[in-house]
Amino acid sequence: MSEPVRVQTAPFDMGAELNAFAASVTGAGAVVSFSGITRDIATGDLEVMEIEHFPGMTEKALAAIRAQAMERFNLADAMILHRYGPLKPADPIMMVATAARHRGDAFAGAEFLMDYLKSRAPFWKKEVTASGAAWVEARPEDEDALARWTRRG
Amino acid sequence: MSEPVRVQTAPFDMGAELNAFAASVTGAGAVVSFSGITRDIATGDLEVMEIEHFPGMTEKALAAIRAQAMERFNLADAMILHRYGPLKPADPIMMVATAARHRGDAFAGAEFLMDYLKSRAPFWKKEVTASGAAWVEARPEDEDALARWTRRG
Amino acid sequence: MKLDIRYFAWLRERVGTASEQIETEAATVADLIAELRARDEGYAYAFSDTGSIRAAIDQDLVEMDAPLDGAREVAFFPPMTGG
Amino acid sequence: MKLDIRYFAWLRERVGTASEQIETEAATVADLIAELRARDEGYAYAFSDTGSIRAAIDQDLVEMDAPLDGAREVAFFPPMTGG
Repeated sequence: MSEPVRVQTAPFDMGAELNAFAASVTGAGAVVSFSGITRDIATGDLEVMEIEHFPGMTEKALAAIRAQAMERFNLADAMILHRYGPLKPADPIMMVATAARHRGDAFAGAEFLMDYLKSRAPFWKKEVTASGAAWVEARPEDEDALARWTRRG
Repeated sequence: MSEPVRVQTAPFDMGAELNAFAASVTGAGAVVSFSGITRDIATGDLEVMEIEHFPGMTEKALAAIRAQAMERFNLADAMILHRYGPLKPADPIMMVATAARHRGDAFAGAEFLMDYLKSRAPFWKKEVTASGAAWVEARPEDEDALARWTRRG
Repeated sequence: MKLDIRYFAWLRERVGTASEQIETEAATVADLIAELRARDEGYAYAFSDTGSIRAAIDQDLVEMDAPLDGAREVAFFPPMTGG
Repeated sequence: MKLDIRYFAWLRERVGTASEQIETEAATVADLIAELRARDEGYAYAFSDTGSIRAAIDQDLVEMDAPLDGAREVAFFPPMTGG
């Protein structure tokens, strides 16, 4: 099986990743994947999306988030893959996948991974257009999304 | 783009399906997939999972569920693929995929599709072991899962 | 009125046929079930637990009190187990 | 005590360096921020909106009142925007 947590500059093939993940899992009937794709911005002139991260802390944070999700949602397996460096519009940025006996757990596990990853893993996006560069601002909705997991405790 | 609703006996490659789906979508940063895989049963001797369906009604029901999900969750696209006939343990049974601008909609859309498909699309599973065959019983949890979507209405 | 009746999954196995054409004056799906149940022991057994039976008129899921007026086909089956 | 300080994203750009080593007696992360802010206009600007600043001690996210006791490295950065 490939490493369950990967942080890399190289592009990845989300379909191949999904297949490899599903093939490595036994006894779990439900597999959920989430893929994040670089969206163009409102002005339509995104040239590059640069992703900065904190080497070392990133891997540590992702491994911790994965371990939490595995236990909390009784997952058979979970994987997280996140790119950094310069990405082009329509490039896949990242992916998570979860496997569980029941679909509710696989879905909840994947959402949990995404919500934590969005606001708790040290990645920062910068949008570069012909007219300049701007750091992407965190969305308050992402903090709200996190809050529901603590409420459910 | 491939047909957004497919009911077929042929196996499918979930990774290839995910890639084809993601490639056909523009402007949506979030892609969620769910794949259902034939699980072995508690006794560990599942030989075949037979899936019966109601040709005509199945396609109609899936198309209606997809249209509902597209509108309700503002999806950029959604696909449903479901096999019928004899399946072996570890065979992929079915798959849904959704694409949306925001991840919350992509997740909710996929869960909605699954919940409706589970209890409202005319498929029936039969587990065949060396000692006989038994129809899979509907789980009350699946009806409960549906209820939350009407509550949120 | 003439109606095509279809059966799926264990309902099909218990009734012993996948489809049949019948002549009925039943006003609703529930009336039709009562009529079928009265036929013989096989039908009585197949339709013994109405809580476990779902019905579709012309390929649309309906409730048990749905009128048969204008229906061409009625399908009976157990709760679905797709996905 | 000696501390390695690291900056990421716009905090790095505003401070003008990715890392530095400092000598400090600050007791908490908040104390350290106050100390850095007092240095010069660049730091004052970088740390002007503490609501937009996150901190990690030795690669673990911490709150602003976290003690620096035993810390080797403190990292400052804006709210994360991964995924």
